[in-house]
Amino acid sequence: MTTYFKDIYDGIATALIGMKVTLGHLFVKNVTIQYPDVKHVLPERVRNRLYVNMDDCIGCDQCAKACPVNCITIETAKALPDEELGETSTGNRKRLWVTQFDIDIAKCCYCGLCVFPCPTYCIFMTESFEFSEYNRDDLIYRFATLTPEEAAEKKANAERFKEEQEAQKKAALEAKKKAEAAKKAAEEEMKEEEGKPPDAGSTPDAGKISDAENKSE
Amino acid sequence: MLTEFGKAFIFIILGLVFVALGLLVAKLIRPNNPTAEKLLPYECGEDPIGPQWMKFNVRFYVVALIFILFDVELVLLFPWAIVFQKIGMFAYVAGALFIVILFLADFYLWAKGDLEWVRPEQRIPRWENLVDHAALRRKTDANAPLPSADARPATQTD
Amino acid sequence: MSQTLEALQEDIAAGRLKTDELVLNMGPQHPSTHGVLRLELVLDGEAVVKVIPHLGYLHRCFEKHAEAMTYPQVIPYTDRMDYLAAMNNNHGYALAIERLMGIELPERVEYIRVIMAELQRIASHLVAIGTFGMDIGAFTPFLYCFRDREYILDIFERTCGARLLYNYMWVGGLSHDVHDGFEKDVRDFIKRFRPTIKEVNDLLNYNKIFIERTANIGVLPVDVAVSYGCSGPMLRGSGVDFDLRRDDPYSIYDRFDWQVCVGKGEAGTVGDCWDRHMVRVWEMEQSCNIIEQALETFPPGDITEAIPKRIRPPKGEIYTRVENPRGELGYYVISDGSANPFRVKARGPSFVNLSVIDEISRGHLIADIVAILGSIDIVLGEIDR
Amino acid sequence: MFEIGLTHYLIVSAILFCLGVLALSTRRNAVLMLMGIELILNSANINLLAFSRYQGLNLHGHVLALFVIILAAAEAAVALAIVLHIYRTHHTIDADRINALKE
Amino acid sequence: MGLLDKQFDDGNIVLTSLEGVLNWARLCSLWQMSFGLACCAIEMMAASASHNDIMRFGVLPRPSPRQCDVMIVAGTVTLKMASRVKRLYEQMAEPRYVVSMGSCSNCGGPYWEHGYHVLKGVDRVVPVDVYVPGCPPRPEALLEGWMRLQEKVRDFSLVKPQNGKPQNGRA
Amino acid sequence: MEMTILFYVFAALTVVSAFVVVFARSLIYSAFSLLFTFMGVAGLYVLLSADFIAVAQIMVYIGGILILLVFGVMLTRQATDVEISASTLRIVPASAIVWLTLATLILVFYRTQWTEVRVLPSIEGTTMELGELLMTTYVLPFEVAGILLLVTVMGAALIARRQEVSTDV
Amino acid sequence: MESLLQSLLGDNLLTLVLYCALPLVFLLLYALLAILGEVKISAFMQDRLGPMRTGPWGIIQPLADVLKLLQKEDITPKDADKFLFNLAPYLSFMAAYAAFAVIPFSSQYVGADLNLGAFYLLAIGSLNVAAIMMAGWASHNKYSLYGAMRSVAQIVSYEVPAAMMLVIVVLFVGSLNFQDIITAQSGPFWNWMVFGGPKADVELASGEILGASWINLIFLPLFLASFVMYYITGLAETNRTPFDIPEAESELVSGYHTEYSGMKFAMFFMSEYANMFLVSAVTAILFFGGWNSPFGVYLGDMFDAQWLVALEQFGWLVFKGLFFVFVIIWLRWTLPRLRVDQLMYMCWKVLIPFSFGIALIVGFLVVVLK
Amino acid sequence: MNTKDMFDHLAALFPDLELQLDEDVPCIIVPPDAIREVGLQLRDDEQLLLDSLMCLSGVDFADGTLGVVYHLHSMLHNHKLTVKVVVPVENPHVQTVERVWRTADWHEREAYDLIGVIFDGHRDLRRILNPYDWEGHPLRKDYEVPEFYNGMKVPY
Ligand code: SF4
Ligand code: SF4
Ligand code: SF4
Repeated sequence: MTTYFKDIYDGIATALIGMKVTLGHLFVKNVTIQYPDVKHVLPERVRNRLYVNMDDCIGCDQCAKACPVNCITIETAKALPDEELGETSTGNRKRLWVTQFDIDIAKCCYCGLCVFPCPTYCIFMTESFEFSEYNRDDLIYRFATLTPEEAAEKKANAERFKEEQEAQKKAALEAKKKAEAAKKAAEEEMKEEEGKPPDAGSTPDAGKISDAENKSE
Repeated sequence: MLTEFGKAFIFIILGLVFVALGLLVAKLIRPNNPTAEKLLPYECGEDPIGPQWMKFNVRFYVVALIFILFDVELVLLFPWAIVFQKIGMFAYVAGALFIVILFLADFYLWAKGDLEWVRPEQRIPRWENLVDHAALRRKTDANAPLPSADARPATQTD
Repeated sequence: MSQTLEALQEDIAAGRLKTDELVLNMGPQHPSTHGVLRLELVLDGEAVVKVIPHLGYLHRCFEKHAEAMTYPQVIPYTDRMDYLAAMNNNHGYALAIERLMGIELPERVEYIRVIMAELQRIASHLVAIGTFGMDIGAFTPFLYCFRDREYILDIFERTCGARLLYNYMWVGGLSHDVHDGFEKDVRDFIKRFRPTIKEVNDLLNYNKIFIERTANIGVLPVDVAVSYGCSGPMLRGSGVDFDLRRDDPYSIYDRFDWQVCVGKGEAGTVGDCWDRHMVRVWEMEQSCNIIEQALETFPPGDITEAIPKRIRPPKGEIYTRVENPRGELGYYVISDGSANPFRVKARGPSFVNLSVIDEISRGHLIADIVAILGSIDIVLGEIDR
Repeated sequence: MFEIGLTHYLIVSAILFCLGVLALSTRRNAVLMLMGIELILNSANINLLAFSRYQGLNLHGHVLALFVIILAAAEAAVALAIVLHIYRTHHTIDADRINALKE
Repeated sequence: MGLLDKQFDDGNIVLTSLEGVLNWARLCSLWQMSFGLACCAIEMMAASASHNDIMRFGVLPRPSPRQCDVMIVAGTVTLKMASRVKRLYEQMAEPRYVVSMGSCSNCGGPYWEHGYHVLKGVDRVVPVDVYVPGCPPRPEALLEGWMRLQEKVRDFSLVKPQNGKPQNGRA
Repeated sequence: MEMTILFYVFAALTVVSAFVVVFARSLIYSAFSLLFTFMGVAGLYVLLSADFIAVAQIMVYIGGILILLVFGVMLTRQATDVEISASTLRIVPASAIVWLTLATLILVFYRTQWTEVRVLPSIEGTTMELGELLMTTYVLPFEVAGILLLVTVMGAALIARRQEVSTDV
Repeated sequence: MESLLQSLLGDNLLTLVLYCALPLVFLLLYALLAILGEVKISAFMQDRLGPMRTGPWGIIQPLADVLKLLQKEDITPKDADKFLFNLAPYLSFMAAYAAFAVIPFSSQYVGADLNLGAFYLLAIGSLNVAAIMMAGWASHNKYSLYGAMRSVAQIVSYEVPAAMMLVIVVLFVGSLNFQDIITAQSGPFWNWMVFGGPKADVELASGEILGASWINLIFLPLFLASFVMYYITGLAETNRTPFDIPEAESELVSGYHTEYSGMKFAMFFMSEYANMFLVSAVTAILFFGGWNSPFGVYLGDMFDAQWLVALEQFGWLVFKGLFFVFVIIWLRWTLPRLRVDQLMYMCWKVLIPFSFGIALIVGFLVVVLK
Repeated sequence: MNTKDMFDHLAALFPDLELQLDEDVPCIIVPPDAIREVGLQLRDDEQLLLDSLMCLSGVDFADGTLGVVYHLHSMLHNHKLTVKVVVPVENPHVQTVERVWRTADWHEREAYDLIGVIFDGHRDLRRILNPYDWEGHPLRKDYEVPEFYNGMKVPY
């Protein structure tokens, strides 16, 4: 019997306590940040959309290798010896034309793993997170600065150069058997630096080239 | 003119008319595009399993059953409530008797458990093994002696 | 214990099941299954005869991914297992690989890890408490909890840039050192947070209706809990004084003075929903204590010095476990000496805790199933992986 | 026909009564038979009230009707309890089938 | 056949203003289906929590798809779940919209390569109106996506489109 | 005039829905059309200036008996008896007799010279007087009704309970 | 009011229809306000803002909602019983609106001045029960049916204590007519039922107040308790928290209207909100003096303008009603919900015995003291 | 007790069984058709009392064998043990321990689902994570992702 009345009392009393709490909050300042008008101040380390500063990129493919989701596609073409690509701001010499540098931001998991290995600090995460799209393909960001024609040309150049070198090599091989071993080693080194051999089958989507520029305001 | 009930009747009609109007306007605007899948009953996205008909919980029925009798008694109480001041003690006693009877009915149902919701015996699951629960609870007390082997519950294997 | 259709039919044959029982689906889209769990409820009237959980609606093939990735690349995927406790998931995985490789961590890293893990525990418990309240029908506490959780996320965001999935604890170190003003932020948070606990207590935990709804519901006795391998608040709610942070110590938890909270059956029986819920509430306070102590002795140092250049653990295998907000999170890692793990199996606490639902919910009403499920506090990402 | 009189009510009640009887005699579902009974009781009530209005039965008719309603409720409660009982034991509420089951 | 079923060859003032009002009502009162799948769902919850409060946009979560306008696919859609997502979408009353939130539902996200059990993009089963990128998208990103959706609704026209683009809000 | 129209409205409502009750294919339709019968009858009561009874009718019949009947239909519903088995054999003789009765009744009503004594209830409504009657002349039935209901509650609960015990366990 | 309309339009049916349509106008406006109130109040209680972007501070949000619902497709599921499925919203709203007939909005306006107003209100409520049953059954969906059955059992059970509370007030006042009940409480607020009922007219200066009021002091706790209980039953009858298990999202998705979409859903929504006001208004009428001004005086009386008095009275009633609606909303965002068996426990084992007890005591006191 | 002691203890108890001790890991390797018996002993033996199965994992060793690894822990004694069962991939039958430790129920279903170890005597050996009509065991090293599932394209 006492529990019966105690239960009733408890029910009413605790309900009143709860009501007091909620009523109090009626007069507490709300915490809402009114998004489009007021924006949350993002901390500097915030990890949102990736951006690649193509001026600094040496096309080393480190970022793509580090990415767990494989959403970075890099294609490079070796520059001809007479082409001067300049230096990055960190002082690295550029030796490769980056013919394609696509980040499928739709796949990206914003883990930031690609940012750390970059030798020139040219791939980094920005503050911008407002880039919803009506079309999924618009979420593929193409950072390569070359136009498709240029890219094709560079690729062809590299191809040709390679062939020439191969031819030279052959000639040299026949001519000089002595230095064979040493030379081959050097050649091998070259190849390694070249990274992935360019894939002639895929050409970058026309008209999308400058999108990346437009989008990163 | 109509009586007051007539007005109440108009209220009823108006209620109907309002709904009809609302639905009519909606009908003029809304799209209508039924597809087979859309017309399936909603069941959290799953295929509905088994009949949509469920076994009816008898308790609801019993509640309705009891309610109907209380309902009738209430019907009788209303005329009593408005006249008893006029008549006085006698009416009070008559009505009070009636309420007491109601009380008894409720109390009877209560005592007999008819108002309990059918809650099948809550089975506290048991899975005996050699773990000594008391010891587990006392584990913080490192010096507590472990209970002897025979104090442990019987082993259940299968 | 789940049952097949044949088993059901068997039951019918044996007369245990009356033919006019009804099967009701809860989920996969259901407000109270906390994600995409599907429970098939066999009902007799409103009472539950059997609960048949169907998992896998969020099976994202974590283990397959782990085999295809290098060791550091797995970490973002561990984040996504128990997405409410990403820090703790990172922690467990990093710990496993570190132990496999025999890496000694700098002091500062350990401290930061503990603080982060405890903050994450609070954040995770806040979600658990809030959603549990929502299951019982109280919406407001949920928002209060989320409001305070947001402050924790702010701290995380300032430190590592992400709000939910951090990829913060790396093998041998951390991705970033804490931000400037971290200590102040955390202290502020704790100061701000303690009153919220009281508020939620007033509004929800000691509310008569709430107690009525959760006390004596879904009682999980100790033996069942142990046999089912339950862990975390689930096990402690049943009165077992067992916490990996103390009983299988890792990191530097043994340096702090804190208490393991256990259910005492204050409102009903030991091991009921209310106990499990309250263990979480109390644990939040304990976490605050740990954090405060850690901040007192927070050492300076370099956080990246122990990060190996190449992560190739020697051939071998290891099983490590850490105390997640939900319980014991175990990683079983086999290494074949290459850059990719040979096999990573994650033993998620929710996966194991959920398996007991059928045992503890028989004979309850539908509404109680909601309460029981809420008190187990599952995260589907970790159950289905 | 414009002036509504006693006869009109009586006719309505007669129709209701006959429909009730029809339900009772042709349909064999116990619940439906119960509905038939309710119809009959209603028709009786119409009569009672009509008489009290047009035949000077006055409020006594009302009181009677009130008691009829009470009885109807009590009858429905008990009858449906019995129906429930029958259903649980025989798994049907078809009067014919119940008879058949009894034999 | 209601008004919204029809397509007019050319619009007039009445039609366009009516359409404007109707679109306004729709975009201001997009009710959301409370339906979370994975990690993104937590950020979706955060978006409706006090700090971001998606309700400011007139969003009301409804549990039943019959009363919802927008389905936010927040999280990884697995093959097992895909048919359910499709059904839930089908069971929503038109006009209805889909917001795909997060990498996973955009295209499989981190699971696109090795995820044998992950659907690579929810757009393979339901038509998506807005893709919100992120893993998970910040609550604000969802709000931004929401505003994009509102723009899309605002542009809905009863007049037959000239460029042959499909109308939004219809299957 | 209004009275006349309303009478026909209510009478039609009553009779038509009562027809549906008896002849509907589905039991649930019978049950729900009973709702309209009761409403029609309540309307007729109002026309007969029996306001209290009319409201009581709605309260008891619709709020109570109807709900109970619907519950009864649901409870006893089986996959097979959505369509009610009406023994067709009996329909013919039964309905013949019933229609005959009806014809006779109507004939009798028409033939009888009713001496109409119109006693219009007071403007105040009938409740007061009804209450007074209940408290004076009918006080015994009033109490008996109470007892009756008590007994019914007990009986109904008993029956309902007993079968639960017998089949549930 | 009626005479005013008659003088304007003449004594015909149109007048009457207009007269009866007035509460409908009010109801519509109120519904918009209440929907907005619900979201706004809940938002502020949760440190949020609620709708902000539809009009200034989101004040025309409900309008957008209604317009949107007008455009929503109306789905009738394949297996549903089409006729009953479509009929149910009619019945539901009809029941809600019919109940408004007896709500006196002022001393000069009451839709239908029925002598058994309170009783009529109870009776018409049962139509709503039938509608819910119908909706649940016709949807052919498990959640709907469960929701409907729970709802029906709940409303039906709580009707008993609700009716007993009415009986208690009627015992005291001796009339079922709402206008009478309100008039009985006229005068300043201490004459309201919740403060122990009308006091004898005592001059303030004479110092006899105490002497005359000790009776009321006895009644005060009784009526206070009945007020609380009536309000609780009101919550239950409108399926509001903590009694919202029929629509409990976390269990039954959305109860009996799970399958309803578009305008039909809106109708259920409307009738729910209408019922909310109804319960609040009746609470105000029974225990808080209805349209009586708490000060016992009206501005209109000073200027001798009846219309102003009527308006003021209307304002007071609406104010009181809205206040109780606010409390309903407040409770909703504070309390968790009960379970179905606890709900029945509360009704049959707490409210009903208590209400019987109070009725007995009040009756006794009335007979002895009056 | 360390693994070595436990092994000695068990070897003494089960002289007929070919228990092996793997010193590297360290763990005890148990024949697949004895695991249940051994498991019961492990659970109930006074000195072992390994009442809690922390984890049960299926492994494809990629050398023609599949394995099941049991990680055990004693709540009372606070010691751990790893037990392994190795079976050939063509005939991956292992005794179930579902009734020794209840938690093994779901773990075994998972191992069956992902690796394809068949647990004899399990009362409800269905797939648990993948759909019931899924084909193949995804965590096998030689698993190939299907092209289509239920009409939905699986690869990107
Ligand atoms: S952030 Fe992570 S997922 Fe995204 S591109 Fe970089 S490494 Fe890949
Ligand atoms: S790591 Fe840096 S430099 Fe190398 S390819 Fe990537 S962005 Fe370019
Ligand atoms: S997109 Fe990222 S956060 Fe969202 S569900 Fe997928 S993995 Fe989780």
